[in-house]
Amino acid sequence: MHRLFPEKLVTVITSDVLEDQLVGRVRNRGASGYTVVRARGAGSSGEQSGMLDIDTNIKFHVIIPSERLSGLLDDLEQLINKGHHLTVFVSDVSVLGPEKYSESME
Amino acid sequence: MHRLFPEKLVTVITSDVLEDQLVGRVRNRGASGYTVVRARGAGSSGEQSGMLDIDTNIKFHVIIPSERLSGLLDDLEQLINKGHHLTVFVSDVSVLGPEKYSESME
Amino acid sequence: MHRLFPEKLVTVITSDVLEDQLVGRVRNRGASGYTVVRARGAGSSGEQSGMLDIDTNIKFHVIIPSERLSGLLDDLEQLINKGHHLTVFVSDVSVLGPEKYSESME
Amino acid sequence: MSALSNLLIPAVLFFALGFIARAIKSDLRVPPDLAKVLSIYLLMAIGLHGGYALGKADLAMAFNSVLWAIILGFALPLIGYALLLMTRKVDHMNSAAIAAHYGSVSAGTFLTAIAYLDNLNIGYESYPVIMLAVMESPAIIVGLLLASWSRQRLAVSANGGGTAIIQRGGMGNGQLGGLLHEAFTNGSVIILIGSMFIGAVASPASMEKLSPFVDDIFMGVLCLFLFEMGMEAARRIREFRKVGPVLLVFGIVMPLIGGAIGLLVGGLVLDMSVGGTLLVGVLGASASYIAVPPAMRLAVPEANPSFYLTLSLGITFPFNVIIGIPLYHALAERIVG
Amino acid sequence: MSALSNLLIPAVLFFALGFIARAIKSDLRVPPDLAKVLSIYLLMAIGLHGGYALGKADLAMAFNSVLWAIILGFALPLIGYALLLMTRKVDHMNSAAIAAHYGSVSAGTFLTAIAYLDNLNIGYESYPVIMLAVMESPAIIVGLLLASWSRQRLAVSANGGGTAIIQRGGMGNGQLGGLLHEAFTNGSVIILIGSMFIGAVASPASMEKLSPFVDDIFMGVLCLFLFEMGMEAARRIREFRKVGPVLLVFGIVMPLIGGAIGLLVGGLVLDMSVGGTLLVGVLGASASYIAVPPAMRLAVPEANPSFYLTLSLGITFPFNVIIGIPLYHALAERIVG
Amino acid sequence: MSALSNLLIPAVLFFALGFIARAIKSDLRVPPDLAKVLSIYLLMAIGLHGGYALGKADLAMAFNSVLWAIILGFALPLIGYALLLMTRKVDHMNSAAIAAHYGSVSAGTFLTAIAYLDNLNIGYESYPVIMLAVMESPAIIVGLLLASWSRQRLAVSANGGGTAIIQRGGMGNGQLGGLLHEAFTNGSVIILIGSMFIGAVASPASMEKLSPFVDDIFMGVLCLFLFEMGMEAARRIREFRKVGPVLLVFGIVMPLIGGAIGLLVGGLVLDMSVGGTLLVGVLGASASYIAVPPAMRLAVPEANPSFYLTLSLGITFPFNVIIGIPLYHALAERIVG
Ligand SMILES: Nc1ncnc2c1ncn2[C@@H]1O[C@H](COP(=O)(O)O)[C@@H](O)[C@H]1O
Ligand SMILES: Nc1ncnc2c1ncn2[C@@H]1O[C@H](COP(=O)(O)O)[C@@H](O)[C@H]1O
Ligand SMILES: Nc1ncnc2c1ncn2[C@@H]1O[C@H](COP(=O)(O)O)[C@@H](O)[C@H]1O
Ligand code: NA
Ligand code: NA
Ligand code: NA
Repeated sequence: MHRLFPEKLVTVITSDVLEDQLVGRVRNRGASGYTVVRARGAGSSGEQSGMLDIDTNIKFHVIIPSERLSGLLDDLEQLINKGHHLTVFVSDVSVLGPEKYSESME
Repeated sequence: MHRLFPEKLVTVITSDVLEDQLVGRVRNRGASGYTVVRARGAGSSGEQSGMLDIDTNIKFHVIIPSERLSGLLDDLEQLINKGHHLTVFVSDVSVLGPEKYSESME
Repeated sequence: MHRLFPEKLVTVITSDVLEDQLVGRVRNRGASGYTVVRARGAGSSGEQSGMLDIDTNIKFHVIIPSERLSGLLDDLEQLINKGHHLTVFVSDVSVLGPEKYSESME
Repeated sequence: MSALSNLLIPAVLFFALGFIARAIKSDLRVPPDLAKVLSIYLLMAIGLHGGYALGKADLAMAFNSVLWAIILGFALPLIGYALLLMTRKVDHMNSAAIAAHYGSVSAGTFLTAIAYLDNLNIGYESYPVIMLAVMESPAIIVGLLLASWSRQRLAVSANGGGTAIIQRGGMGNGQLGGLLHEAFTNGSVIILIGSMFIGAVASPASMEKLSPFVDDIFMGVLCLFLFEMGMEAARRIREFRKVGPVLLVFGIVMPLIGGAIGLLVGGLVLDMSVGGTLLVGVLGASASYIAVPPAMRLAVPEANPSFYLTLSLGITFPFNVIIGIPLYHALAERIVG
Repeated sequence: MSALSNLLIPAVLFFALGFIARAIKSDLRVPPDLAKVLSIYLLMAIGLHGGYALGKADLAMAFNSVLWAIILGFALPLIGYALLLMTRKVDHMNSAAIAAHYGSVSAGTFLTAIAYLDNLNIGYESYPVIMLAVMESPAIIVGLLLASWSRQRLAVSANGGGTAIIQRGGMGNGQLGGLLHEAFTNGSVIILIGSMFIGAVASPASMEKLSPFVDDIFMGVLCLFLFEMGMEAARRIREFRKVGPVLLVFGIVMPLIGGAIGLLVGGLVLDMSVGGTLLVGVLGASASYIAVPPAMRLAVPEANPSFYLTLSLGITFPFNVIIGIPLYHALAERIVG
Repeated sequence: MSALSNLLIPAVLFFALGFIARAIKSDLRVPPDLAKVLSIYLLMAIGLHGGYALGKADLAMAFNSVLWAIILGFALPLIGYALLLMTRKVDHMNSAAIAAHYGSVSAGTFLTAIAYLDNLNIGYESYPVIMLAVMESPAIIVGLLLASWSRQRLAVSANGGGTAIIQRGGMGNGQLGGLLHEAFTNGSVIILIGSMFIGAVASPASMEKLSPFVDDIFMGVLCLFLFEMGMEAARRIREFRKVGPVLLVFGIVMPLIGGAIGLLVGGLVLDMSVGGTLLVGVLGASASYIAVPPAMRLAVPEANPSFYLTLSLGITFPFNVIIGIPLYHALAERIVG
């Protein structure tokens, strides 16, 4: 049987202008990497059609060891408190090769 | 420790011609928003290469309070019964700021 | 109440040059289909900006009956052992219409 | 001879190149939005062009062409539907969805025919362009009507057609209206009609300024577009096993029938020149892979998309581009000459 | 008369076509990156063009234009901010964010004005292009200053402004610097300034080689761009309910004020020709929907994006394109003539 | 002097502009597919152009060029591999993957050289274009052979090379075949060869019709392409810390070696003009960042992509564009004159 190990997957959906800030924060929190997918959508801040640079969303994923999760969530809450529009959710996933996610990006 | 709250994340993968219908239905069901990601793929209705307007998929996400989930699933089943090709799955996620997801789109 | 059935969702994040190999493997393992989303990101193999054919990632999803999961994970581990950079995780999802996922792609 | 010349047109050669690239499984990847952008450009360019010409054309004749475009748009799907049912191999819903595609047209095939005529320095009227714009809508409507009609018959045959009621209900409450709306506000129809209008009203001086974009680079852009469409055609033709021999034959016979009818309409009814007749023939022969498929997905979900996509894009399209056009040209010369 | 002629310019007609397509809910879908690519091209083309002209222009005059561009960029947001607060219907943070947009400019409107002048064969100076490049940055800066100033006042009024401290803290540690950095390294500023520099230093022979791409197809590309921008404008105008009557009025009054000031600066201060004056008027009247919105999202997260996006893209942009330009033209003739 | 003139070519200036934009961390975002579309266009244009010329060229000479292109494609990676191992700082697998890139070519560098020659009105032969098309494949093959050879040696050294067996097994069952297939059906090879064929067989009249798209706007599109490539080069060069001084030096020395060999082949063996010689020199000097990297990712997964990408795109590419081309030009004049 396979050795699958539990990890936390944090997903953030927000405007792509926040991408650099999100990348910076996950770096500081010692994530081993991140993945960004382009998205559109709608919510309390209106429609994000993705047609122009001014209304494109990103779906930002990071798998992070649970001990580092809380710090990252602090950062995200801080952004939300400043007024930024973030949709944040955490999922339980089982990964192959967990050691991969404990080495932070050089 | 962080206050993370359980919510349901509904994901629908289907042809992008159904996007407007999906948006309409989640609106009616009182979702606070939705997110759309462009996708390709293959399944029982053949390959969706995403190269032409005629064969592009979308990955449609909506976080919806569990009490509204059942109604939304009814809508999706109705589409499937009509013959539409939908890949639908529900995941358990933990969100920051759950109040966000109970206000429906104005 | 709705009949939702548990399934396994396998997600693979890697360079898009591996797409054909992933598709081939899930076909052999009898998946009913797959979904591909284009992605960017960073990790131990550096940044994948998605700007050029040479540094674009994909996020590859397949819902597969749990009895076929192990075989697919073998394939993915084999790719990793060869040196390929794969981020692989499995999530528990609840699907509408489970029969759909047991018919393999013709 | 004309067949040979056909194969020396860059546009056709690029179509073949794309087709081959996919056939030999090249790893060539084209950005997913390229074809979409190019077809917007092509529709805009051909619309401006046609509109400008129409501005100086005979209105009665234009009206006549529109009328016959509508007739073709309605008649061809009915013929296709009847043929498909006669085979007893295709069910009603798939027959309706497939037939609708053959009432509409393929802009790519039409533009290839224009490249073909330009290459032989054969002139053509501007009316076929407006027919191109007109023919999308009726085809979609017929498709919808055939489908909901079949749906009812199925519901009746199946005693107590609960689903059928849902269906008609679904159709009833606004959905049909929505689909008619789509038939007329379809994206490519809007661009084409809109550009024709602009081409007709804009001052010659301002059209002059657009000419480098709209005319000069047109043929090059068309080559790039057909290069990618060749790849898509090859991608689809692989699935011909799925559609089976019956549909395969239909994908070649139907364009011949539609082409013949189109040629007669163009040459005898609207008595156009050889060039114009060929273009009307192509309108009749070609099957839509832009406007109709999404409409059918929405309105006829029971039909299997890989059937109508493989037929229109994988079989009929390459057949028309490689064999059809020179053939219709030869016939057009017989009819008109 | 000029108003009529305005509506016969293909560029404007395509804007209208896109607007209508969306208004009638056509299913027309344009690839998400098309507008981005086209605006990169347009900025590059206009930059090369302007730089080439500036290379031969009077430096003192160029310096003067830059100076006044900066003044406009600082003054207009202050006026807008004051107006919005006077309405007592818009809070400080939204007022700051909205006002910033009106200090900056809309390249799309500017290019439409150029198409308008070309169509009437009216000449214009090259200075407005450099003003276009200059005006983005000051507007962003004023927006940031107004916002952080309001933030402090709010923090004070709210006794013990915990959040406010966080904010200033946030601003303090490098964020403000980062935003000033963004104000000056903004993407469209870089392309515009860079292309102008290249246009100024490149040899005439090499510019000659670029001309087919940069000049000849320019007007056609602009039409395609405005076609899509028309769709986006229509998408945004739907949300005007959200912004309410007060902001709606502001979206029409503010361009008139900014336009008037711009016309005076262009015609009397920089005494340009009618064409140049119209362009400076458009710089004053138009609101940014490229550079400023992302900056405000980052720096003024408290403001609601759908307010400033709806105003600049859904209301002010179409107003300027359809009504504003001919109006400013008429005024420019009064002022200069 | 030629160095100076190099820096006044718009194409090079736009490369620099893109490089600077990224270096100063501008928020400028270019749509992800733009570079892909532009390189398809550029390959198509240069292919048609070269094919048209080749149609009238000397076949023996063409054959000769192809032969030498293959020789270069095989020889250069071997030289690079040896050099890298000699440093004792790079392992076998990375050496193999990196070396393969230098046997292949960079279309961007090649096109910049053409812009450079056009700017100085220096003529050049059409043979280098066909060499460009030919050189991708051998380089990939050598890379694969070097890699699997190293893999076996590693397996032997590691007693009981279980993994090695997997590897060879992997290679055995069709994978090597698949990779050879990729070497020859590589996307850019297909477009280039296909367009050359079309350019060679198409009638002059039809090529005439393509000229506005293929020739007239070519230089402008190239500028836009190099603008983006400048951004990508700057993005990659940031990672030069990772690659370390040894690889950094290799990224500058290897193009000098390859360039020298290419110049000798072009000037003395194929005795071309100064222009043609420079182009062959550039073929030798430049490193692929289109065809080879994906092949290496697939076939040599043990190698670290950020090594070969940083080298070819972040170091060798800008070095060739800014310093290399004028340098090779000077040398070409010595060799030929
Ligand atoms: N209930 C939801 N389900 C899925 N995505 C959402 C939801 N609410 C908001 N979003 C996404 O989050 C973005 C910001 O939402 P908001 O903060 O409500 O403006 C939207 O543009 C959507 O893409
Ligand atoms: N087993 C699966 N795993 C992931 N995605 C799937 C699966 N089956 C189908 N899909 C997606 O759902 C779309 C429609 O599938 P189908 O209804 O089987 O035609 C396909 O184009 C895929 O993108
Ligand atoms: N911790 C992580 N969270 C999310 N995605 C990751 C993570 N690590 C790596 N990835 C993704 O997986 C790809 C390959 O990672 P790597 O194998 O570390 O080079 C990266 O380009 C990212 O897109
Ligand atoms: Na037809
Ligand atoms: Na302004
Ligand atoms: Na080389």
